Amino acid sequence: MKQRTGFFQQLSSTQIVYLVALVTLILGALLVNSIGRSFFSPGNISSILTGTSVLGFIAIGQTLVILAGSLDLSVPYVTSLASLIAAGVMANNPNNVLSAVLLTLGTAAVIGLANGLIVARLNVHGFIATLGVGLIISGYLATNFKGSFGQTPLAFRLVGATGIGPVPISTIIMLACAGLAMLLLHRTRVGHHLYAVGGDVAVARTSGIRVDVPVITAHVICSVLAGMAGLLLASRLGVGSPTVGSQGGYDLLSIAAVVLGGTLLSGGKGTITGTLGGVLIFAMLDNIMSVMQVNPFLKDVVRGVVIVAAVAIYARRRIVTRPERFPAKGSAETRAAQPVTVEGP
Amino acid sequence: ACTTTDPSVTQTSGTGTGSAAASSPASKDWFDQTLYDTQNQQRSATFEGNPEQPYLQYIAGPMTDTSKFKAPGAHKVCFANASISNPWRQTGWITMNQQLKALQGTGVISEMETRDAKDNDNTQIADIDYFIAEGKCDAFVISPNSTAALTQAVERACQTGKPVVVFDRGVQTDCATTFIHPIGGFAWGIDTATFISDKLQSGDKVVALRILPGVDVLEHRWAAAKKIFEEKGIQAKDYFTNADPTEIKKIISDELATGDVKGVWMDAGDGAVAALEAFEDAGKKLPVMTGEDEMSFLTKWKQTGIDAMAPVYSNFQWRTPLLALEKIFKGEPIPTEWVLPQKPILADELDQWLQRNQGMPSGHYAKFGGEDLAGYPEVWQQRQIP
Amino acid sequence: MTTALNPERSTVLKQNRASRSERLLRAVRTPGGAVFLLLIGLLAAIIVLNPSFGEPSSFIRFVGRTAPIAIAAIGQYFVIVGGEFDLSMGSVVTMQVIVAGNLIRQDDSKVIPVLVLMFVLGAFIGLVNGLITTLLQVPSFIVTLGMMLALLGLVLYWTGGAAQGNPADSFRQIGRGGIQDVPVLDIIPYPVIILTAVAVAAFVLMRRPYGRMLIGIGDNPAAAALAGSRVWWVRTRAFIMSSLSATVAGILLVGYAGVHPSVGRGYEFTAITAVVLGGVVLGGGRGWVLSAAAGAFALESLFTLLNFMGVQATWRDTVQGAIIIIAVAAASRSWQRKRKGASPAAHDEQHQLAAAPTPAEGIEQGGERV
Amino acid sequence: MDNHKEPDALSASGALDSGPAAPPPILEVRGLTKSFFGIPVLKDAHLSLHRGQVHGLMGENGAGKSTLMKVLAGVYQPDAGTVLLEGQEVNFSHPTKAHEAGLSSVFQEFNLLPDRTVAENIYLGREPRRGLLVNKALMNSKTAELLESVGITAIRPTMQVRSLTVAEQQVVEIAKAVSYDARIISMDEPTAALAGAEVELLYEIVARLRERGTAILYVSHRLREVFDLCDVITVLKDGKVVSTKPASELDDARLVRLMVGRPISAFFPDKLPPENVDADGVEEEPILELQGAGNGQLDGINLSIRPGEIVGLAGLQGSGRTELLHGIFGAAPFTRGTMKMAGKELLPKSPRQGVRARMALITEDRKAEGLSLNQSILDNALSVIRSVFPRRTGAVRTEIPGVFSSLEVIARDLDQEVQYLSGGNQQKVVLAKWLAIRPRLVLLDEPTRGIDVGAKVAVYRLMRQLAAEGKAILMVSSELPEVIGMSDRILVMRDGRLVGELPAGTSEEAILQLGTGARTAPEGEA
Ligand SMILES: Nc1ncnc2c1ncn2[C@@H]1O[C@H](COP(=O)(O)OP(=O)(O)OP(=O)(O)O)[C@@H](O)[C@H]1O
Ligand SMILES: Nc1ncnc2c1ncn2[C@@H]1O[C@H](COP(=O)(O)OP(=O)(O)OP(=O)(O)O)[C@@H](O)[C@H]1O
Ligand SMILES: O[C@@H]1[C@@H](O)[C@H](O)OC[C@H]1O
Ligand SMILES: [Mg+2]
Ligand SMILES: [Mg+2]
Repeated sequence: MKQRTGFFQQLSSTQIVYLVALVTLILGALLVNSIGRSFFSPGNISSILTGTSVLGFIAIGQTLVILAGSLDLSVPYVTSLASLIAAGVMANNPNNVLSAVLLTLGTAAVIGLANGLIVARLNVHGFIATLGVGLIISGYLATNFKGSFGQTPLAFRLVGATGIGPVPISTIIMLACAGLAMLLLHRTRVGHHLYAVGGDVAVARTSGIRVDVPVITAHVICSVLAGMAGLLLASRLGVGSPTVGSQGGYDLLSIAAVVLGGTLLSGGKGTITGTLGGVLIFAMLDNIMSVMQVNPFLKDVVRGVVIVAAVAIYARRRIVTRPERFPAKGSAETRAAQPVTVEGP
Repeated sequence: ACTTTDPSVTQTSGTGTGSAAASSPASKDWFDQTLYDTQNQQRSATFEGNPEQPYLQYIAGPMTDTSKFKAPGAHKVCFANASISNPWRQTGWITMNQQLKALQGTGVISEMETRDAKDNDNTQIADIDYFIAEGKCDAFVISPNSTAALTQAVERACQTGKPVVVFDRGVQTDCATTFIHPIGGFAWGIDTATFISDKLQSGDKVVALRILPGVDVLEHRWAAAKKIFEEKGIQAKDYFTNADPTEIKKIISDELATGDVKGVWMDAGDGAVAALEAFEDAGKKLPVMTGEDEMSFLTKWKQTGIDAMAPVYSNFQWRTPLLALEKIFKGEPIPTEWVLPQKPILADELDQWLQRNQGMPSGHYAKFGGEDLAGYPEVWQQRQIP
Repeated sequence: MTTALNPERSTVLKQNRASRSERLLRAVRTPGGAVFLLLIGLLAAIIVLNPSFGEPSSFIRFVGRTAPIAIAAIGQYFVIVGGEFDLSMGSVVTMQVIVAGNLIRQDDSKVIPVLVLMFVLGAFIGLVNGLITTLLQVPSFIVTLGMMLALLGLVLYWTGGAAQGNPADSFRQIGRGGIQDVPVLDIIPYPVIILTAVAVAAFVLMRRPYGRMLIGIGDNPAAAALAGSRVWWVRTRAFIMSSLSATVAGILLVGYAGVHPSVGRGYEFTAITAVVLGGVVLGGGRGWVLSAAAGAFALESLFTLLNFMGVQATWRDTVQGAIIIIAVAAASRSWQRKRKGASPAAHDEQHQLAAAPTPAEGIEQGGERV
Repeated sequence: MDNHKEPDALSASGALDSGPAAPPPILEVRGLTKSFFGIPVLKDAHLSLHRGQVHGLMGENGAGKSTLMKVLAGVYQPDAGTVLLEGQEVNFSHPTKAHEAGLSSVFQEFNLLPDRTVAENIYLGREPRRGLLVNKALMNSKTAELLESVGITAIRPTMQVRSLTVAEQQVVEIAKAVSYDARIISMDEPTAALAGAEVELLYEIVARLRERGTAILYVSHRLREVFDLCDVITVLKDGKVVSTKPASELDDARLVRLMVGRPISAFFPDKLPPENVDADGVEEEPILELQGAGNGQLDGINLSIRPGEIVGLAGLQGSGRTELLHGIFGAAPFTRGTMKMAGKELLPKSPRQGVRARMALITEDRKAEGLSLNQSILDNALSVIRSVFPRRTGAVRTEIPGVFSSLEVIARDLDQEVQYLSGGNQQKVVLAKWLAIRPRLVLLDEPTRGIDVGAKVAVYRLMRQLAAEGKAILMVSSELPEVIGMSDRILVMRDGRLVGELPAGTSEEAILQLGTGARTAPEGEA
């Protein structure tokens, strides 16, 4: 196939994501300024960053799962459940915080384990496995919780309300998780194996990798990060809520952020950095539209269009193209070489 | 670096004006006897003010002194809205905007900045925090997405020292300048369940169609109705439908297949028509029914002549917050808890309400209370949403 | 095609197609066949719990009300078997429902023009989905996710969130009415007739070159492209059919239930679940169209069964989740078993396709033959 | 490999172990049996490998060579039998176990991750660590050393595998196997994707390993390679070992006969007399004519092919042969120059246009580009017709059984999915689907890659038949004997250009000289 070596061709997809983010930033600054607001004021920055935290946690986990060749649609329900367990166990008592956090993340991990086992051992496509597990949790939530539940104590609520300058603590924790995830991906064996399994299971297997391990690990971490998101929400809301996860639409939005960040939906290629870029784009977009008081229905239109358009920028590009030997259009200098006829050997 | 903690993130005071039951687990009932009794009495209470302007009426009670807010000139209002994701909210939102224009015209309000949280607690918390930090707001109007989760954000708004008006769903704090709402869900439940029970026999089956779980004003409706049905020996089976008529129709069809359904109770009238059509299609006798003052239901009620009533969760409450702010900026005292009238539409008034709302779309609410505003009726007919 | 063939062998080889009964047997042993058994089981359970459900007139009504989701599943099948996803289906249903409500209103004369407009709109959305997926090479998951958001947002924006009202009854008859006074059945709902027509058309289409190409593309798009398929166009047509089937589902649903912005919500996931329950493999290249429709019926029967069993409605999600995991896990087992089962025959000397000579003989004859 | 006109008579009963006498084997396989779902694939197989020995493993497609290798690699578990490593019984339950025991493999299937770096691929599954973390610096430097030690300089450890040529990728795979410092390395068709210089490189690597005392199990369908490299050759037939002999005791003909169990009369069948052609058919108009054709990968392509002609296209890996076929076919269209089909100007912009002009392209990778593996034989065979000439589907459908019987496809029935067929049979399905359009021009890209001798002969005969019917054939092949044995003329490519034409029956040296640029053509080049 022919390829053009344009500007975009030379950039990695992560670079393009940040380029798109930059464009969004500039556009946002202009638009927001035009109505007499500041895009870069501490309040606004804090608002944008707050917007990145919850989705950030989930999208990091989703990145791992997608890299491993799976998908996690159960995250919203895990997040809701986590918020309920956290607030329920804490019951407004600061002494319970540690046990609540552990129990919450432990439960999330168990759900992730279930997801991972269904995908890896029962050979169920991640889409269906996690849709199913999500539905199972959803039924449990709907049956047992009708409205918010529990109460998180002041000390714990501070996590969601404190910041260093305009940077919320929650964002810092999220970025720390991102750092850990990067460390995992790039500096541990299981991280390398995760890329391998997502890239080609057969290759991974014959290279001596136990292919279940990375898939299950990714699912467990993803659920735990969804649990983290639940904890953060419990801290911000002060209570647990059975619907807080689905309210955010975090399943599809996180997948969109991951793909926007340049990760291949089919797995094996992508970065956490890119995903953070994707999350940032969404957060800025939401912020700009809210400041501009865009009709809430139109917000979704913009989101939808941006998701597709941004991915389209690099989707068509072959990631690594073979260098062309000849200018495709043919220059005057390239004289047609005459094949020679040789007599015998 | 400097640590910035929101000074207002504090131990919550506990009981608020919203609902005491809101943060309790599901196993604990939404039922609250005190609130039930209060609202039951309020059903027959007398309302202060001009009945021609129900959106300004209230039940006499404690008043908030607003003299400290008294200030001349036009003010900027910041409105944190839960969402406009259902027809009831959309109708109210349209009315509110027309009211806004009126108050802008009279120089009370300079502008209203609105953030819509799209049914998301976390977003609405962020919206309120954004207003506090960046909004340069002279007053806050908050329509909370959920009761417990928004409590602290509302408290933070209160701590700015600016007037805070909460309406529709409540929060668990008294800090707001006023909390505006119609009588409430228990009253709705009492009106409707009593109506149905009176027409039916003990042992009859009623299907209860509920939109969604977890919203106080809706849960209270069912909590009251359930209690009454139980007392009267009516068999009520409840379902969540998301107001999806397809779902509603299937539920009714299956229920009809397992036995006669004598009554249909709804916690919100959206989708009522589908429920009736299920009876028609199955060739069954139409039930005794309660819907809501949504045009689609009123029209169908009229067409079929069923035995019905339309409870009302007064949509005109969307005007009141801005009118309350007008009073606040004038320093006039206003009710601390502003209980608006909530009068169901009964069979004898049906024609009158249909008449008054001729030409309105099916998702319009008869008691929207905006007939005196500019733009009436086109704006509502065309559902122009800003 | 005379090349390199021994004409006299053609006759011998006619029998080398497996017999019809054997093919049927093989089919039933795949997940796509098993879903029919599952469906029969569920229906039997419902009838045991509530015998009146088995009466022809109530049963046909059940078929009628399941028609929209079955039709949607058929549409989604085309996209999935071609290796893609269509998440915009639910929004298309909602859009069409609202378009019908707002444009037809009570005016009978508008029924036909608006119907035409709806089909054009449906086809157009499918075309956009398809072209962005195939030509811009954006993953369809993302394209249709974007479409899902954008479309619903646009429609709600345009209508102020709610439709003007139900469309004229003549239009609603399509989804609500039926042929009356039929012996035994009492009524044949129009949706049943439309579903039958769609199913037959889909079945035939999948046996036609287009259908075989679509499956081939789902299996190996590179090979199909090199075989001269216009992969982009074949897939785009699948997206168009998906949107059109969502349109038909929308038309039936306005009739059945009436206008509301929540009609169609979540339809894409239900349809995908139905298709997967029908043994169709996500990623493409495997599965039958009628199994997808059967998957929809199995899903609906399951819900009805739960209703009749008096299972609390809130548990419904849980049961659905568990069932689809179990069904798909079992299916993936069975595809594996099929792989096992197929091998012996492949190596069975008795079953050589060329009934006559073995390759050995051929080689000995060397260059002389051919 | 020469044409074997007069095969020697040979007893099929091979002697058992006849490896070098003295030292005990480093690896011994006894009574190995392996079935897949009830079908035995290996039956009581036995084998001995010695230090410093290159042991060839030969056999037809499906004989069980790869299966045997995978059992040794720990990918499959045997049903019965023992594997002794220096006298100790071992049981590799997982590939890692085999690696740990000093056994590494180059698998037949492509085994690299295109989106990972060379180093990451080579150390996949055993990344060097410092503490808990992967030591990337060490990994890269070890990779660099390794590549250097096997004589590769063009590849850097941090390059993405995707950016390498197919041949380079294959070399990386070989390097990966070498990197285990294994005592035993098994290689399954390591040269299938290699030509010329890379094959030489492989020879060197093998020689070096042999010196080190590494034992090598070597699988290939290329007879010459096997004779060049191997000390001992074991022949598998239907999962049974039929012979193990020193290579010196065998020649091509004997080996082939052991493999197929009978002599082969003519490996490259003779030309057939043209059908329905006038006596002076020589002056016929060319079917394909290219003038100055080129695109990003090709330049200045001039060529013409007449009906009934088989033209071979030789060249090194990556010289652009596939690109040329793709250019003609429209899969990677020419952006300049002219092309004529049967005198009519035509520059296909898509494969579809190529097919419409009645061209057939048999791709080099049948699984990736030729077949829909989950579909039936019938569906695959009809895929081109259905895509491009759907109205003729019915007519063609009735001819299918005949085509398959004459191509001697072995399968259960037409409903069988092609994934269950052996490589040779799969290739015949590919051929059948193209015959259905009655092509005028047949483009064959490595038509016999990875298929056994029997199937190869069938393909050759088919080519002759097609030529006799007046079709033009352009065949790319990396197997020079095949190019020489089948072609009427041979075109040689280098770096995206046609650099010479050689007559039928030319020598391999001549082709290589042109292909590598060792010998400049008389008139000189541009
Ligand atoms: N994983 C598997 N499942 C089922 N059958 C298999 C599997 N692997 C191999 N076979 C079958 O076992 C037989 C031997 O295959 P194998 O790959 O060992 O042959 P081979 O000698 O390497 O052939 P080739 O020269 O074509 O590579 C074949 O008939 C093949 O179809
Ligand atoms: N690094 C690579 N990554 C992916 N595809 C490649 C790469 N290098 C070459 N190819 C593809 O492999 C095929 C062979 O390339 P090319 O035409 O340059 O070589 P060739 O002379 O045909 O050699 P071969 O013997 O491999 O066919 C082409 O289809 C080309 O697009
Ligand atoms: O949906 C409405 C809800 O938002 C409001 O709070 O109460 C009345 C309901 O009809
Ligand atoms: Mg092999
Ligand atoms: Mg090639």
